[in-house]
Amino acid sequence: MNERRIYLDYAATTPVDDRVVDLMVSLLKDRWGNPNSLYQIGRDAYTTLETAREEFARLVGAKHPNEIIFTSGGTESDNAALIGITTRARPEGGHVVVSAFEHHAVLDPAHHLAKLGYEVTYLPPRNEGFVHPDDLAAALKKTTVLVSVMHANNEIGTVQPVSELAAVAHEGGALFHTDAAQTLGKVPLNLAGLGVDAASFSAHKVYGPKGVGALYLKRGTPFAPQLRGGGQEFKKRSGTQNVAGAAGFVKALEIAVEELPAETSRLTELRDHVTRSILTTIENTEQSAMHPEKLPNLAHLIIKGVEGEAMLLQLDAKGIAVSTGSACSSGSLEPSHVLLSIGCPPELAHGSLRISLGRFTTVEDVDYFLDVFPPIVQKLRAMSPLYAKMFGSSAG
Amino acid sequence: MNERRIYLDYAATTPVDDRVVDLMVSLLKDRWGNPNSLYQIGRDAYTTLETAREEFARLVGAKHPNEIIFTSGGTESDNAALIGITTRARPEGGHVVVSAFEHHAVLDPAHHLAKLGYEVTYLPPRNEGFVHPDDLAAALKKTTVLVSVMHANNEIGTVQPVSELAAVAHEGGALFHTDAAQTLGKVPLNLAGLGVDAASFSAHKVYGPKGVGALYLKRGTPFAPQLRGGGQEFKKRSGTQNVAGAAGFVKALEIAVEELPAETSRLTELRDHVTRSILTTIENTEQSAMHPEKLPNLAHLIIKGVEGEAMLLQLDAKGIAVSTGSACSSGSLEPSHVLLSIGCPPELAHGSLRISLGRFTTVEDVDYFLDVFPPIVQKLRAMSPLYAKMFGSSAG
Amino acid sequence: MLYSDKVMDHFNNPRNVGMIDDADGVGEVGNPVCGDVMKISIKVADDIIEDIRFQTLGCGAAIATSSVVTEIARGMSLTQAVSITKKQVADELGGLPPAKMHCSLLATDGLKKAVDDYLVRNGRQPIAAGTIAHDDPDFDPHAADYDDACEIEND
Amino acid sequence: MLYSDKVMDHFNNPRNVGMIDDADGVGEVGNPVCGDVMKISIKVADDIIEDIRFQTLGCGAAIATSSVVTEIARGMSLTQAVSITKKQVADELGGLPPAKMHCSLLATDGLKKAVDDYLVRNGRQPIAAGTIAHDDPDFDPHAADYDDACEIEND
Ligand SMILES: Cc1ncc(COP(=O)(O)O)c(C=O)c1O
Ligand SMILES: Cc1ncc(COP(=O)(O)O)c(C=O)c1O
Repeated sequence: MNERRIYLDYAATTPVDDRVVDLMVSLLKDRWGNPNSLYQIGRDAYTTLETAREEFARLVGAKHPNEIIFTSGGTESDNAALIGITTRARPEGGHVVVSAFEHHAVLDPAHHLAKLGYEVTYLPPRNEGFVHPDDLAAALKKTTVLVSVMHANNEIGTVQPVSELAAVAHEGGALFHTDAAQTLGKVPLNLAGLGVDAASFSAHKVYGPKGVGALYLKRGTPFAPQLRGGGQEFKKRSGTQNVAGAAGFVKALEIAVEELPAETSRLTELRDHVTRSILTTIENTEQSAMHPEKLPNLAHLIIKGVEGEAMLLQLDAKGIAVSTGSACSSGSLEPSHVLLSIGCPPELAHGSLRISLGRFTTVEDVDYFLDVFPPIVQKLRAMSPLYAKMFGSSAG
Repeated sequence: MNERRIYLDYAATTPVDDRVVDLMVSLLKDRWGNPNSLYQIGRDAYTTLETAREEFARLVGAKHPNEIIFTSGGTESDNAALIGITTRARPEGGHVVVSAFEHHAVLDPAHHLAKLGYEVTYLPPRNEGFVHPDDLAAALKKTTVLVSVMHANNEIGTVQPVSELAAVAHEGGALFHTDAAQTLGKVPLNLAGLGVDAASFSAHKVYGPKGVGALYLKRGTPFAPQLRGGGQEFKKRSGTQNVAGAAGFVKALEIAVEELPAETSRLTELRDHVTRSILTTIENTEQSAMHPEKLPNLAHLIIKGVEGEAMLLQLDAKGIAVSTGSACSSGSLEPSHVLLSIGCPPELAHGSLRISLGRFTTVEDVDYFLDVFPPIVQKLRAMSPLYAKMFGSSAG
Repeated sequence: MLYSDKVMDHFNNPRNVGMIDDADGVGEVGNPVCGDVMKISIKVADDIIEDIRFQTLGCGAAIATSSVVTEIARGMSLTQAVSITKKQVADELGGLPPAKMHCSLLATDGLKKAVDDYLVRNGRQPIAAGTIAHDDPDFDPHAADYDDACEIEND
Repeated sequence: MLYSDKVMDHFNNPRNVGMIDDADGVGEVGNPVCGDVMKISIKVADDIIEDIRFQTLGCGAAIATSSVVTEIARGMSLTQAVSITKKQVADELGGLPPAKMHCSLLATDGLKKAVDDYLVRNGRQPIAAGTIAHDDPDFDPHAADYDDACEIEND
């Protein structure tokens, strides 16, 4: 068994920061009250929750704390935004635009809206990996009620011109939602400044706990709650709040925001090192997306003539964790819809590799990976019935 | 400030058991991987999650682990059951029966179904506090698709004849869901034996974390997922799973099930002591519900001529936490729909008091409460412009 | 929901509790069905409120607003007393949770009724008539626009 | 999703990798567009498979099932070889995750094609023809009923 464990899949999930765990433990022990109860134990929990909400609002540039609704994760936030806003703003039906490379947590609610009778446009990004505001302008209709374009794509890491896109949507009379699960804590964020009406966040992407997320709903944004019941979150979301989880999320965000500038340059450098090394040491490889605006921590490459899962498992045998496409879509057999949407042919999409770095990634980790990886590619290409034929050279 | 803190509101939420916190800490630190990732760190998280699921299935008497879906709480489970089953089983519309004293997490989705065009019957319980199978039989229609009756009412603590009710529903060709948030860990539970098609659970009612729940869906039960996306929970619920939360929930349940027999007799005795003492020492008080099947830990009383919140706050000033109606409905001003449903007049419903005991409640706690409470009632009655007039005696 | 310290102080130590035996005016508002009833009795001299007492059945806010209204009104002229607004009451208490704003209405309405009762008893024109929300048969304090978080309703 | 130890063993140490230079029969199935292609070459004597090698481009299961099929088939008669079922392959590997069951189809189909290739080359009747799922133009391995948890579909 290999002892070394090198995690290079921070875009799938992150370890929970020890400072977050410590806070959560203390809250699980001392702030376990129901924040909706009137007595002291409840009020203590309430204060913890509301303080976290205020801090979250401040850190993401929301104008009012009650624009922040705590949820059970990015998926719930996305579902609530897509369905809650659309069905409330235009119960009679209308048109919805989502980019074609959204996370399934946005795409699947969009499919559901289509089943409910809404017209849905899956707007293709440009091959560079971004949604062009002109393309959005062209896609809008008189009946467009909501546009949803993610802040950064979770697979190829490209950051979208969200502020321009929101402006285009608004000009066309539509509301704008962005799935910011991948940018939170990685790209400076000011929601009011971006001009979006709604945004989704997930704690486990920023060294916080799983099962916790947030939905930003700008004041006045039409919204029908999707979890109905006690109405705990300003009547916009029901369910006893996960106080320790929400506060842990906010603690995680505080740390990430504080460390953001230094981490951005450190990770960008490491990431560029990874990309450059692979492109130069392994033939028939290329970058997936050329859009220059990218997450600082994510490299995405096409390794031609190899299947992604095989690479992943071979790397795993050496103690290295990477991803081939979104971790959330593993188990599916379809080539990544993200890569297809930017014009990558399916046979190449199957050989995609996502390396995402984070707080605990060291130069040594990266170098170990860069050592181990080329022979794996060579071995798999040698085993392939097609490689030599298709790529006109011997494996390697 | 009063130093003593006596928590008598275990039905609202429970402290997280230290053994649960310890497990969660170790999982947050060592099992933070994404259970949907293929590499070792992901597989470790996967194994933790699936082991928890198997154990949960065993403890609640489900036949297959994949009948258990982890959710973000009782509210999500209830919403998913009501809407997911109904809309899948009869997309063309039909009839739904819910008892009139369900939790809002069931009632509000039922209202929503009504908005979607389903016919909804809010079946009144008998004044003793239970839903009679004959009443259910009479309420069923040819088009009834789903019946939902809670296992124990969260406010008055009466346990419903769920097994008989499920049989009646099935005879009528309907599916049966029960909200078992209040019975889990308090009443022996065997889902397969009960014959229900679906059941909802919440971790924070059994000394587990908030924001974690489970939905039992018997194999073959029609169901449309309500959270759409990555499909992580057998395609029935999307969102990266809260591994530490789910495992913490199961650990909490293990402990509760193990301690159930001893706790049942200990708490029943304490609870009866509370009820008897109040009824004998304070005049113009009565029990709310006479149905003999009750949760062992819950006393529910009507203190005539006093308003509940005032009692609650006065007790709080003495360090005692109790509830007046469901904690989840605090903030609402309507008298409890539960009490109204069992024929309690609104003016008495406003004076209801729920005392719910739990693992850390001692005889001393209860005696302190029984000491402190009568003078509070006396003080409030003395301050009331109506008490003497309405109840024909001086305050107290 | 959090009550301010001031609310809790008035709730735990309500001022001016009781009934003035030989009151010059008495006002009662609310309904036990809604869970809150308050009764204010006043002693008046030269159109100035010289003494004021209340009894309240109700929640923390109902008791605290009753208490603080008696404090505010003591020593005021009748005209001043009937123009105490619910905002004034809430401000005096350091704010009220949105869901509890209607309670300050109850307290000010009780006072208005007591003043009018005094005036009518003395053969004078009531001055608050028509402005007492609780006298409007369609008035529902619980449906009032007290919750500013709720521009968007739960469906 | 978890692979069994046996799958991982075959994946990490695949048996019989390569191409037989002077193969008697060769079968290739799959499609790079679907992410998996396998090629099996066999050496036959007296209708017995004497040597067998594979090359696979594909996921862990595709490689492991290819490897194990070559192990199972070595030494079998042609008739036995074409009747290896996907269940047999999966069982031999200690089970496959539901989503990966189609991979065992790929491996058995590759073998069938190799056998038929041998027979046709030798002027005999192919014995597997018509039973090769991958030769059906409408066959979609990804839509196969591999997921028994999915009687109820995501909408
Ligand atoms: C862009 C994006 N949106 C949504 C999600 C879903 O968030 P969660 O896993 O918290 O449900 C993820 C990650 O899984 C993501 O990367
Ligand atoms: C009977 C019942 N159902 C549902 C719920 C909601 O569960 P949760 O708080 O986990 O959303 C509760 C408690 O709040 C309850 O008592």
